[in-house]
Amino acid sequence: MASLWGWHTSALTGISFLGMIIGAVIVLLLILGIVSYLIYFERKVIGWMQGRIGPNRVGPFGLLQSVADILKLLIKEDVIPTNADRALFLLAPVIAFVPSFMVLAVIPFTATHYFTAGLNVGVLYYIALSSITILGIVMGGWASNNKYSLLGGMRSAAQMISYEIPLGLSLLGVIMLSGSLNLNQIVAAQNYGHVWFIIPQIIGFVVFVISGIAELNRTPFDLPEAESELVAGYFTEYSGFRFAFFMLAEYVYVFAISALATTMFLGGWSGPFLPSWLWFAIKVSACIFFLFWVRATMPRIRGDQLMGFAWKVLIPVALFNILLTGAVYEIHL
Amino acid sequence: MALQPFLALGVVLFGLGLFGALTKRNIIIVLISIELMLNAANINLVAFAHFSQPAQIQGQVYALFSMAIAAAEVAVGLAILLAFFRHRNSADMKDVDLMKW
Amino acid sequence: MIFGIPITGQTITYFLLALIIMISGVMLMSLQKVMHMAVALGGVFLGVAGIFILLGADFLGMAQILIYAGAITILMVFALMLTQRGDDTESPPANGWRVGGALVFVVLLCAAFLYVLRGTAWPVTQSAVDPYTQPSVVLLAQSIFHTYTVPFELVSVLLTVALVGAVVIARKEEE
Amino acid sequence: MYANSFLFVILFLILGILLPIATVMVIGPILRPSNPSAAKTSTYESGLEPVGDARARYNVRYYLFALLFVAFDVEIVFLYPWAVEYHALGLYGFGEMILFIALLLIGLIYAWKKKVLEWK
Amino acid sequence: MGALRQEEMILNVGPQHPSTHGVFRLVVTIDGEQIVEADSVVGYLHRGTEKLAEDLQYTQIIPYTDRLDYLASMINNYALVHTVEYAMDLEVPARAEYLRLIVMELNRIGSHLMFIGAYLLDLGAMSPFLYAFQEREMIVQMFNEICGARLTYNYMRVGGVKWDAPPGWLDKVRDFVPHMRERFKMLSDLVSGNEIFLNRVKGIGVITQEEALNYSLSGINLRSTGFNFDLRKNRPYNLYDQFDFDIPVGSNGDCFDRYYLHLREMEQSVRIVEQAVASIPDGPVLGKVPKLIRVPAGEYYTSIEGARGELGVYIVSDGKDKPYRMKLRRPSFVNLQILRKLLIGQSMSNLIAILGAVDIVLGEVDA
Amino acid sequence: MQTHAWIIPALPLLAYVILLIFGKRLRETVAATISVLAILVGFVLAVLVMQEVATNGPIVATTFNWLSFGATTITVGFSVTSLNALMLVVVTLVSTLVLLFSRAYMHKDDRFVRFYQYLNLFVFAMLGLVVSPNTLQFYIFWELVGVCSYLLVGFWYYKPEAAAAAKKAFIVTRIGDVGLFIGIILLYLGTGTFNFNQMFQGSPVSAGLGHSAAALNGGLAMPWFHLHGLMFAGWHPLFGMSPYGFVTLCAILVFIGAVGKSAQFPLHVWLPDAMEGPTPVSALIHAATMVAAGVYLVGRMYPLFLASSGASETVAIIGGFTALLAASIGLTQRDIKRVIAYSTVSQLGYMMMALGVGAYVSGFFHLMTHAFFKALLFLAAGSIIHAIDTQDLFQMGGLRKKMPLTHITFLAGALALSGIPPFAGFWSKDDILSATFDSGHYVLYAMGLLAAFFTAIYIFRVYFLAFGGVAKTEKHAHEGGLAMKVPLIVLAILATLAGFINAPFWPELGNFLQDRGPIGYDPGANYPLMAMSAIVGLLGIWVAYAVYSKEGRAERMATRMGVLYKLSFHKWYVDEAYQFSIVWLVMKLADVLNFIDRWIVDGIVKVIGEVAYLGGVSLKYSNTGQVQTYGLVTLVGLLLLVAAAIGIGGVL
Repeated sequence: MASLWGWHTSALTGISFLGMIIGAVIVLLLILGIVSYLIYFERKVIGWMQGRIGPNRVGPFGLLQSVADILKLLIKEDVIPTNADRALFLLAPVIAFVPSFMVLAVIPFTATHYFTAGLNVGVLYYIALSSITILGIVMGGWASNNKYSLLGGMRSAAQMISYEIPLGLSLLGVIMLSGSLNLNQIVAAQNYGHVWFIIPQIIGFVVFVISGIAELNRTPFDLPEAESELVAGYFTEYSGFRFAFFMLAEYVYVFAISALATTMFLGGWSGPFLPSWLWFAIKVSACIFFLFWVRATMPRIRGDQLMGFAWKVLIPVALFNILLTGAVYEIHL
Repeated sequence: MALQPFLALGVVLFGLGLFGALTKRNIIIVLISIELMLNAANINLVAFAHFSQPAQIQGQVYALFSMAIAAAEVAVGLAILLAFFRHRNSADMKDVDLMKW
Repeated sequence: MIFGIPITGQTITYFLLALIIMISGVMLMSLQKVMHMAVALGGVFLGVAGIFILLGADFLGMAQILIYAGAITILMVFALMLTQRGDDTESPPANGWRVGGALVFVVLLCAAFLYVLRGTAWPVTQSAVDPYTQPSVVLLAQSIFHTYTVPFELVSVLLTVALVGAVVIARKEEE
Repeated sequence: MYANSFLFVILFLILGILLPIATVMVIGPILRPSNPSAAKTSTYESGLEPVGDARARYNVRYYLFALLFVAFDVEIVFLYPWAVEYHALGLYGFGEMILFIALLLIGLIYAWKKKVLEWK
Repeated sequence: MGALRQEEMILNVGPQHPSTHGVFRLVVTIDGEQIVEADSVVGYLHRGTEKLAEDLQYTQIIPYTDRLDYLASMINNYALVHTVEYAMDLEVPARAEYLRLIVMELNRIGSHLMFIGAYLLDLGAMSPFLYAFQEREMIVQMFNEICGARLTYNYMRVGGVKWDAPPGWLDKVRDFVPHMRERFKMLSDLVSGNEIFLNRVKGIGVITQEEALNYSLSGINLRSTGFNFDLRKNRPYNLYDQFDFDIPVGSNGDCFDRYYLHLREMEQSVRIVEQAVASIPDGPVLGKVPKLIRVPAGEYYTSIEGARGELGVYIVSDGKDKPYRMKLRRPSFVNLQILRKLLIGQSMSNLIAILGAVDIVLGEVDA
Repeated sequence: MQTHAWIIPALPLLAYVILLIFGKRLRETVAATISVLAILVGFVLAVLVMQEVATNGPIVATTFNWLSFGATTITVGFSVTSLNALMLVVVTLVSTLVLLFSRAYMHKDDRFVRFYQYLNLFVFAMLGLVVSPNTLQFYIFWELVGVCSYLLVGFWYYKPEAAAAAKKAFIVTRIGDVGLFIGIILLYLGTGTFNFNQMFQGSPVSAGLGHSAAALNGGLAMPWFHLHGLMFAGWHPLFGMSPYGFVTLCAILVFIGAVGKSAQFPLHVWLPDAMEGPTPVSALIHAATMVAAGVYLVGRMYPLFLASSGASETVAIIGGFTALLAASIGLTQRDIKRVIAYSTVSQLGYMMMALGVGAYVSGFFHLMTHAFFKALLFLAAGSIIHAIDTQDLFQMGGLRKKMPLTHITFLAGALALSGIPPFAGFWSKDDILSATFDSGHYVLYAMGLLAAFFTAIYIFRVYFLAFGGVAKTEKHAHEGGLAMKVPLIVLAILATLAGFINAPFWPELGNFLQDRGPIGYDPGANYPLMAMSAIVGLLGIWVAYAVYSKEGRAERMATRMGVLYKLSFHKWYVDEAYQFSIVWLVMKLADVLNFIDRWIVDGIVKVIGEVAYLGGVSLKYSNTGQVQTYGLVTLVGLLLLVAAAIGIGGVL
């Protein structure tokens, strides 16, 4: 099997190319499964937190609920509004979804990097790719030619660009400590140093979590989709599987940002006794659970406060964190 | 691969941008066209960096600086456009025929 | 070997990327709706990013995506939304002779450049895919922060000035 | 091989594009009905006919935020190599970056003072 | 060049919109995200209750009142029967009065719980809604036991109530009191101190006392401005003058005060219920009332403190068994009028906070 | 410490920038404190540097590349030699005191902060000049010094005299600068370098100047001179001149620069006029900074002068003549500052003379002592002016009682200037005279001695007129504040004692400056000559006492002297001579040129202009304002250029 996964170390051959394809397809299938059950998980978790049961009708414990939902979306009529800009309306979900899936290419899921592209610019790759999703969202909102959609799309974009900056800045401390943008090496650095970066980078982690949630457009930063104001935000006009792809993108990002948090701050796949993928799964699950927990707890923040928070609080704090890390590094070494 | 294909690509992209800058009516599109021309220049820089012997990083550094400058240029250019739009209620190159408005 | 060009992964990638760039570019020039042009613009930027990566400048490629495909495109879109009127299609050109003239002369200029390109004896190098012994980020950092310190600081001056200037210009009406 | 990593990324890109195409354009039409009607394809506006065009001009504030974003995005691009190489740059690099950040902060503070960051 | 385009955009919020709690239509003109004009359009739920009443005997009108403020049907029932009893000068048995008081206050709690849950849901917090519903469910369950309905109770009759409380029902109510007290603390902990929540509601939608009076607001909207006016104290009806309770008032007249008064008012209601359950006498639940109720000719108006303000019933009778004309003073409808004033100049997200806090029920608005 | 010597000039620059940024918002005290502190710290550093140079020897210049073109790289940086170190100490010390003094002198001036800005910039320029490692950087600071002098002399620009004086100072020194610049360029062409180090590499005396440690060891590895044979490395026949001729030419050109800056005959006319500036400025210009720059330049280029006896003779003769001329003018001037100004010119003449006859150490010794007592005299004069508000000697009198401190300190300065043992001036001036005598320049010696006699007369003339007799004005004279007193006291002490640093029995300064081997002459103690100069000085004091201690005698003396008095009083008519020769000539030439310019050149231009205008009018209608059309036309032009480039086969 070594040659199947040999593309990491040697030139490409037919068999290793096959391995590569297999790896990518596995990740795709895995992510589809994960996302389906992420939604189930979310509904269950929030249900429990709110003293409800959550889905329990389709299949045992409602486990097939997501499957049912997907099927329902798949067989739903594909409605394209007359006033919409047809080309962009069709393109927008794809633009939004593809980057969300692509960012997973650099996440080190396991100690063996079969499913991971060890890019030397991994962190930047994540940030750069995820910024393209914003374009998809704006396009979707604009193409719908619906006021709620457009307002939601604009808000969404304004929010995501504002929080992308603290997100990017909050990771800098980790990069300074590990000296690499390669996610594999960042995990290795945490392994080697025997300390998860969450400890020296606690400020960065907090900023990361907050801006990460905002990037995901999740509570308490879910303004763009604030159903009480904007109905469903930028995907108001979307239905069926196009809607599904927006949702999919969102939940893939939930997974991806948790995976990124795990990798950057929580030591990635490293951990004693258990196999590496399990450690990774545990940590990611914990992160995801945290996101759900927040959703069940918080009300929604208001637009002006939201933007102000990013620029007036998070960015200065993140910059301060960089300087602090730099200064401590200088003094320490 | 050789250097020429990349330079040729740069030329074509530059030509497209130039054409757009000279003919498009919407000021934003003209700005976009200028971005294309800058990108073409960046391709050349990086290509030269790659194909010089030994490989030089300077070309990439220049390209990076050029991106920063492009960002500043777009920001100010669009701001001027907004000011123009506010006064003339138009974003048409045709209406940009005075130094002051 | 097709037309004397060896078929390798690199050349295939090059041609695909060149195709993306050119198709997007031509669409950019020919589409009617301004917003569609913005999307085509994203295509060009991404293609150029691919070319950068092909040339071993992976960091630059990512920067291209982040700054151009991410930030500048969004900025353009926002500007479009601020200035749009109605359906906002690109108006037909003001005068036809200029378009024709531009087309002819631009083609001529490109032809001249390509002619020069062909005629010049470029250093013949068969470079490896990984031309750098270190990640390009590290090399870039060493170069920027040692050799190009002053330009680097000037970038921040430039950005600040652009920021302030743009804010002043764009905000005028609210005072 | 390092370049193979990018091939892997390209595979993700292809799969990412194929999935929507496969589901929406191939499987979808087989499974789902298609009988659009004027009522179905009208734009949603709380159950009424929309008043005016949705694509009205937007507040300049959005643009200003995008502007800040572009500036800081460029800053991030310069900060990342710096962070990677920080251990080797030492105090000199630290000073460089303090200056860099301080200058950009001036811009931010200016925007702050000009109330650009207030979202009314 | 074409016509100059305004930067403003007209947006219909409602009638089919998630945050209007029914079919309420708000036509807002926004500039960016700022509201420059807000025009409320009502009537989507209009059923002509007042007109229908002219063809109905008084007892037949009672089910229609259920559908006014469908969150507080008991109180609506009482408003009608109270006016009729007042017009006919009827004596109501004590136990009936006690039962009425208990269900009214319980209903007030239920209604306020609903407000808090829905309001928080509007502001993006899911969980408080469901927590609030747990207690509301208990109340609804109790109503179900006493009158057989969960929403439209049709419980009261002229001269008393339809059924006596089933065995053990009063014990349930008694047990409910301490439970409810506990839950207040929890709700308070969960919501009242949440920084995000406070940021969204403090200082938003401020009504001054003068405005409140000019717009003839009542209920919590009025009391949030610091004006102490509650019909249960100011013009006591039923047995309210026999019980010990306070009228909480606000000070700032903002959304937070309105939210907080709902919470405080429920505590007082619990107090009343506690006292009433402890001292409820035995006896009949329906007084001596003629089979066919005829209100003596004349004009009669009484008002009570509904869940949302002064709920008044005005009856013009020509002495027949049907009212010649009936008019309802619906507090939601009156309170709604200040909305435009509150909204102009605010952002879209404040729209939700303000609209939610004014606390309207569409059934009552449209009647 | 030496490696941090760049901090010394950087400090006043920093102070300048701070004052520039905060400008008028600063309170006077704050501005003064910042400035004084900056230079005071510089002084402390300079002392440390000097001490280190004295113990460890100088370092090689520290340079950074600035510009590269072709094979030449222009560098910037700083270097420390023993001469530099001495200059740093003197400049910072005097500047500190002058800046402190200005605090009181300029009090309540509207542009107080501006004044301090200029002073800081001035000091920065001078210090930068001192530490420059190459001629180009030297020249830049040299010009900066000139600019600052312009700003400072013309500080009270609303006074027409001040404005004129500023202009004069600027223009006259510019004449010298042109010579210097040509000299620098010629030296570059000859040696291929701007660096002092490399320029004089291998020169027998370069080691002594601390130019290069390598040169000392390497000896003649890369000889600029072949022993005394004067051969350029890589020499190629330039302008058809012999190497000796070339060196002489360069040296003379460089010296012209020094003549301008150091106010030597015939370019001395600007300095006395520069009195129109505020007195602290005069003190600074005269004592430590600007005029010293010329002397310093000659010292820095000393190998050049040593290599050319013709050039050194020129220097010596000009110096000696200037010394005598200026001293004689000083005898009769009525303006107190003007007298001291001519005294400066005269003393600079001494220094030049010393350098010219090869007495390198003596020249710089005198530079140092002169800096102290001249600053003292100026500040004392400033104190007087501050107190009674006049500069006319004949309006003064009787200040001995009213201003005892000023009196004492002025007396110390006057004695030092007159060369009365044991005051500082005695040792240095005597050194110069001895060296002149020893080197066989007897005529120059005689001129020097006569000048010394005059010196004693004029300075004590001032003394008796100002302090003796009775008061002639109603003004209530009083001493200035602490800020005025402290500098006076410090300088008085220095003027009294500084001479011992190079006394014949304790030649510390000589050893310090010549730590890499002897440079030029260093005459031993010649006691008869010492006695001679002391006697001459005392004689001069006696004459002054005789003439000026009593009313009326001076007038009688003046009439008796007749023509001589007139000549002296009118400064030997040098200004007038300029007026009637050069200025007249230039004016006539200008008239001719004006005619040509106005009617012929302008005529042609106007015709062209009209043509262009008509063309423009006709083309105006093609300018639609459509940027894209312009772009298209530009593109066509570009295309043509590219086509042309391809046609001729490339442009590179």
